[in-house]
Amino acid sequence: MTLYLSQFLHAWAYASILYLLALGLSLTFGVGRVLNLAHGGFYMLGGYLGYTVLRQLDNFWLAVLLAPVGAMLVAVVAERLVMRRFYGHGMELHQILLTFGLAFVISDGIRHFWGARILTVAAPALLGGTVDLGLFIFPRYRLFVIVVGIVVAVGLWALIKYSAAGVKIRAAAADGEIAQTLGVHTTRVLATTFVAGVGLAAFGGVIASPMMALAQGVDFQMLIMALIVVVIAGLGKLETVYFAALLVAVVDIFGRLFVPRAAIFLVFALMALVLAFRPTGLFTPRST
Amino acid sequence: MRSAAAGRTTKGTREDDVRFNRLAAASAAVALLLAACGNGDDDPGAAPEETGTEDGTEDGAEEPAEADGEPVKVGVVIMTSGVYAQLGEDTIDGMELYLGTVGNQAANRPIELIIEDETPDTGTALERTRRLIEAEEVDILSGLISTGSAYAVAEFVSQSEVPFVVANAGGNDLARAQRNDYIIRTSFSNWQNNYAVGQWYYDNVGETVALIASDYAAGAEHMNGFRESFEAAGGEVVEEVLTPLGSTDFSAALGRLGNSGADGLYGFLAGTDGVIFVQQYDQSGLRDSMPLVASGFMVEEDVLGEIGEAALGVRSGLHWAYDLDNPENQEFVRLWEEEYGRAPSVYSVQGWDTARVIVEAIEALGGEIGDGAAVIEAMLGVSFDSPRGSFSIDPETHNVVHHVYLREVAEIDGEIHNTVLEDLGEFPDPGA
Amino acid sequence: MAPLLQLEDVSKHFAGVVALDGVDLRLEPGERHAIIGPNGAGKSTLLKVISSELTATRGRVSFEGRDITAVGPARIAQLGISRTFQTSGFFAEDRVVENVMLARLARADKGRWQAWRRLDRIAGLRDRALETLALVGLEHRADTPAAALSHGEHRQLEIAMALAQEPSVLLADEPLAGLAQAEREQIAQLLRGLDAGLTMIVVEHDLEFALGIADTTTVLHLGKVLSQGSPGQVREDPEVERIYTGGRSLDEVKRDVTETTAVQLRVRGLHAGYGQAAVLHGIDLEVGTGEIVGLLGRNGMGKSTTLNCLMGLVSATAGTVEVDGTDVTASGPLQRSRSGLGLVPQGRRIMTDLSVEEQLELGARPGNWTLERVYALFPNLADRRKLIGTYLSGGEQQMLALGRVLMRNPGIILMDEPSEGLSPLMVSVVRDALVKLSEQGETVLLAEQNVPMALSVADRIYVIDRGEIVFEGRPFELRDDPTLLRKTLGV
Amino acid sequence: MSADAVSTTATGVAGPPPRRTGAPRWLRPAVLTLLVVVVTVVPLAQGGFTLYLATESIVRAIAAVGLALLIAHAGLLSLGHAAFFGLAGYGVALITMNFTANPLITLTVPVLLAVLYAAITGPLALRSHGIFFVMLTLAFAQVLYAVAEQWVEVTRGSDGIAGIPRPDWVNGRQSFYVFAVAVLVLVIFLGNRLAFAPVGRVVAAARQNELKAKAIGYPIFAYRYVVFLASAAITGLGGALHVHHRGFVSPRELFWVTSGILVLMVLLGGGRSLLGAAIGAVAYVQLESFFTGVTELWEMMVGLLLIGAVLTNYGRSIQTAARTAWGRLRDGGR
Repeated sequence: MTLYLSQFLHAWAYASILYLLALGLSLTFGVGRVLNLAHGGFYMLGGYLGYTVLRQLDNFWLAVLLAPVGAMLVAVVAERLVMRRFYGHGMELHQILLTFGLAFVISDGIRHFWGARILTVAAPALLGGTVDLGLFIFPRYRLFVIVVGIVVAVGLWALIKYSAAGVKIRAAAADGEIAQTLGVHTTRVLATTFVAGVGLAAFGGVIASPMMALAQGVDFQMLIMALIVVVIAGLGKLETVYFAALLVAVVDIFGRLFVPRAAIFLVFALMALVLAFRPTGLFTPRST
Repeated sequence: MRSAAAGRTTKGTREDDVRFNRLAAASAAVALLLAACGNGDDDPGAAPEETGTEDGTEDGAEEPAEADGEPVKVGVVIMTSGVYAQLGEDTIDGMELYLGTVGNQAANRPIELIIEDETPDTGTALERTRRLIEAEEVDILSGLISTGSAYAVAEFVSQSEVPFVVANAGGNDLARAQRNDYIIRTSFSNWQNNYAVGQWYYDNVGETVALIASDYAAGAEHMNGFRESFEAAGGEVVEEVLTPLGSTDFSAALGRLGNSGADGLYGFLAGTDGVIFVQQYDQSGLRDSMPLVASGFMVEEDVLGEIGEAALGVRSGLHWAYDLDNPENQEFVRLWEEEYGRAPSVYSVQGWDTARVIVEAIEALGGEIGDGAAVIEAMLGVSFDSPRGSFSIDPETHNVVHHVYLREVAEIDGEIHNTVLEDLGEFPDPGA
Repeated sequence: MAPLLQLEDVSKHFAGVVALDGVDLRLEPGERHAIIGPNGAGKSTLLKVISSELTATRGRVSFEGRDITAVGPARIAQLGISRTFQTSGFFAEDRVVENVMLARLARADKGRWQAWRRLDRIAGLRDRALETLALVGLEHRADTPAAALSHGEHRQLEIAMALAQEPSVLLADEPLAGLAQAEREQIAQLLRGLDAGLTMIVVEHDLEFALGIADTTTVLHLGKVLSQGSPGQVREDPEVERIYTGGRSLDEVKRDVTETTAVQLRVRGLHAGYGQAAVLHGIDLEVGTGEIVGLLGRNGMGKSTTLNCLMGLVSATAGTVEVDGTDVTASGPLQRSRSGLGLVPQGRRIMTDLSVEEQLELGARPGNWTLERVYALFPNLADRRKLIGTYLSGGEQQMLALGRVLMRNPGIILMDEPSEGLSPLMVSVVRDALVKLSEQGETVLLAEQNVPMALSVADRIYVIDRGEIVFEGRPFELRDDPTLLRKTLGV
Repeated sequence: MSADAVSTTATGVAGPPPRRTGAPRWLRPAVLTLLVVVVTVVPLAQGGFTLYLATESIVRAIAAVGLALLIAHAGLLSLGHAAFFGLAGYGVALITMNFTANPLITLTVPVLLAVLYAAITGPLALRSHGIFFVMLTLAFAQVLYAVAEQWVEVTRGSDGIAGIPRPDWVNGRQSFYVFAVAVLVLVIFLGNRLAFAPVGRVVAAARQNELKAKAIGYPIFAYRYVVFLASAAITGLGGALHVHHRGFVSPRELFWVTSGILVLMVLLGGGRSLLGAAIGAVAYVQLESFFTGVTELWEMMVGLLLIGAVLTNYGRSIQTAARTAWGRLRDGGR
């Protein structure tokens, strides 16, 4: 029993990371119709930038702050030079190919600058070590990650729901053309969400780095997981991402607990089924 | 990339003109292809024309290179990119370090290293090997980190009868089912180092163990090597967890291990997985209840820095340790650190030994290395005192025979290193 | 004997909206039937239901006695019911003749699954296709890519594709829509000239043409059959008059327009279109401050295109647009909306996931229109302020669409078919709103096909026909000229 | 839209190539046969590594041609063709190691395997359009990848299966090369027959205007299914020969990077013709073998090539393909 409880907590922490990653992916798609296959790359970039900041300035919180900024700068360049030309309908497949290429570039770029060595980041002192939850002891940092996940989830939900920016975002997503006639700078909104999405991914990368080491291949690995989450949540839907992430994480973790080999397979099967029978997402009623 | 060895520069130029032609060819191909899709004809059969033309130019350019036979060309296919790039780098540096001590020559023939990136992809590794043998026409082949690649290359190598010195890949079968007349191994077999630890664990840690390993061939070999001697000693394996390669989260695995109630853990996880595992093991709080004993590579110098404090106290068996107390090792470490300014790893030692085997074989043959079989014969005869202790090649298995040491990760004047606890004795691979 | 094609009590609902409501229809072999009615009457939906592109929510469609309600479009064509599309339906990359060949092959019992012989090497296929092309007078274009054809030729091609299938029933969906005069004549000719044995259903806004070609007629209104009978009867039927003129002709608002208002919007020689289809052939019009100007015309005449072009959603191929004397021709919708243009788009285009209030405040700019005043103007919105916009009724959505533009305090309001698909009651509500606006001194350019509604509020009228302004003047001048009315507006 | 349509028609994809002024009828066939001969002979003459690389190019070109059939004509972008490529590969490995090395078996059965998998996943994937199709194909390929990685007993996990015995007709590298070239020529030929026969023309029509294609009476799903299977078969054949050629197979053959590279090959070839794809594949293999030698940043090169291909609207045609594919989605999605 305690095993299941602790495993669930672990799954939850894992889910929080997936959430941060998938959220950006879903946001970018929901608003800009851009399926950003380079998302995993930006996640990884965030982690590595964080590592460097930490090494230079020796302050975890600065790393958490600066790494996303760095990644977003890269995103701005990419958006300006490449993505911007391919917004709008009929461009989805271009976007896929472009971001796919971008993914290669980023992952190889990272290998070039940081080398292929496995890098790890230590949790800040006050979050290190473990806490005794009575039934079992649990890494303190992972509890922190869970909290972060919840905070971001609530914060973003509020932002989208109540802030003026949120309204603009929803408007642009709903009908970019008309939004423009009502004075919404749609292109800027799209660009901003693209960059913001990247920011979230990079943020996830830094937050995750003390939990999981930085190494080659993490980007595609996490991208696939994020894709699965987003698909299960329903492309472009934000409210459901958190639960989808939790579902995927639980399936994955408990899958590995009981049938280690079939775990990945389980997750993929889940996605394939959802895509095939509920393309609009698991939590949304079939749209007519 | 880094300190240029005489060998590699020459290789540079030689490569360059080949490259140049290939570039020309490639661009020609592109141009042609542009034209082709301009008028997008779909008539069959025109496609292959590319291959013809550009391979023609490329090979034509190589003819003159064939003439000189003077320098000994040693092809090294090894990871210079990817997760295991560090292993490759240490190995190459080790080889160059030794070659430096003998003036980059053997029997008055300059030794020229031609390095190709092995890459994690076996296909590429195989392709590069072919290039070395068929395009560069190397006299001796060495390297290979990945066992998978080693198996793939083995068959082709024996066809072409080029002597091949495996500098790392530890798959047992290279000394058994896949044992090959043209291949020797100076590194280790997965079985060797782990078998050595089983008995020790039973005597010093406990009678039950929970095993964890990366879910691939080598992982199983490491695990079973240990299991063999451990069970022979009367121990019991109470839990066994295999995790997919490239796992980033081991909480599930740790959960099961923790639940097993074993006296301790023994495991081998490759590369990243190992680093992440040890850290999460440290966080999981199992440390106190279940000491971790590992296959040496999991906590070797190349990853130790990254695991950091978390690795302290982890014990492991391997055929070398940083503070191994013998004159060769002290000399080796000194040379290495003043040359490269970083701590050597077991891969450095393997590189060093590999180079030494090659050099001494050439010496023994007086430079007459035309016949691959003869070269292998000479290599089997080589034996010396290596930084890892006594070193020789078993003529039966073509596999190295060396001592295995039980080490513990400890802090040696501010730096984290493996320190020797005990010499477990000499272990050959039993072979088929 | 059973009729060739029969609809019994066919209804179609889209998410609550009733597009078709209990439609009955009998077609005898060789009969030519016209379906007419104002926008939102459900004409196209009816065709889609017959061709099984949509499945009826209720009721039954039968062909030669057997039920074809839900057999799917492919099967329908197999049975011999061919359809031409409202918007171009052809394969742009393929050559003209190949389009026809594909259409023909679709009905051939063998050869459709040929995986070896090239399409153009299939015995006789090409010749037969050329024959069909000759019928519609396109043989000379046989080997040009379909995309390169003119708009009119595309229609010819489509008809050729339909004929190539040797259908027993031909469904023509607005065959004349968006064609220039000369092309219209040609296509009309072509359709009239078709083999008398061919059963045909024509949906068309051009009443002259529709009534001219038809043996029998169905008049649809808001999804219901208003009347059925011979063209003659329909012509005389006052009901038909009424629905085309949107109910009781509204009493005109008496206003004296000061002739000397500054010109706020000036349009000169505006040309625009979509791809091959040129829709506007040189529009000139002016809107003065405080004026309400009506832009009348039948469907597909270019009303919406004009407004979208003014808003920058459709880019002009020639001509200029000036707002308050500054040329905005080059700028996009965003800039135009900032320079004071506001569009109430056709079909309202209410945004999903935004509440009423959010949509109102989305583009809000300081000015005399505030949330309070908009709510005062449309009390319904005030009650539903927290509701998601798309859950509103059609009329309320129209109010919202207008309200969110007002909140921008625009200089000029472009209104596109505000009465479209609304019940007469709602129409009058919208119209009253317009009256209030004019009292507020707002400037409005109103595109309408509901003539009386427009006439009753407008200070000046432009009539657009086939992409050109054919009349400019005061409402009464138009009202007192029935021949002009009938000719340009089909009433 | 129309503008592109015109330009792409100008590329002659949609119909027989436009007559080049003055070129005598016999010229092109003559030149082609000449080329084929040259292509076959030169690497044979060179032998050694050249021959190896040439074979590699040809074999992968075959796989690319399979994907091209889907992208160029049906306008369906699959990021999961690695599935067929790798599955057939594993088929070869397992059959030769456990049962027989008879080429009749080792070439047919694996291809059948690929087709079988396509037959199972096809209906699910073809149900959806555009992005969803891409992700479904991707997912189905990744599932196989996971299996290959996990099912160590059979697949030997990430090590892959090495030392696959190579039958004489393969071991004689010359004979194998000639065989491969022959297969490539045959595949392009057959592929084009299919593409320009009604079946191919119908899916092409559906790519441009799905609604109309249905309206004139074609069961589009069925047609797409057929082409999907054909595409899988060809790519599978490529995969099978690939393993024969290299003598080993690993999960990497099933990884989505492999799919991506296949797509890149097609794009390099202009994305609109089978021949183009073949040339693209050959060019890719050459470029790779060149760049990996001079720089460690090969993956970055691949990425930049991909981006470049789209940015410069390489051969313009990709755009229409993608757009019409998406346009179909919007119409069909209703």
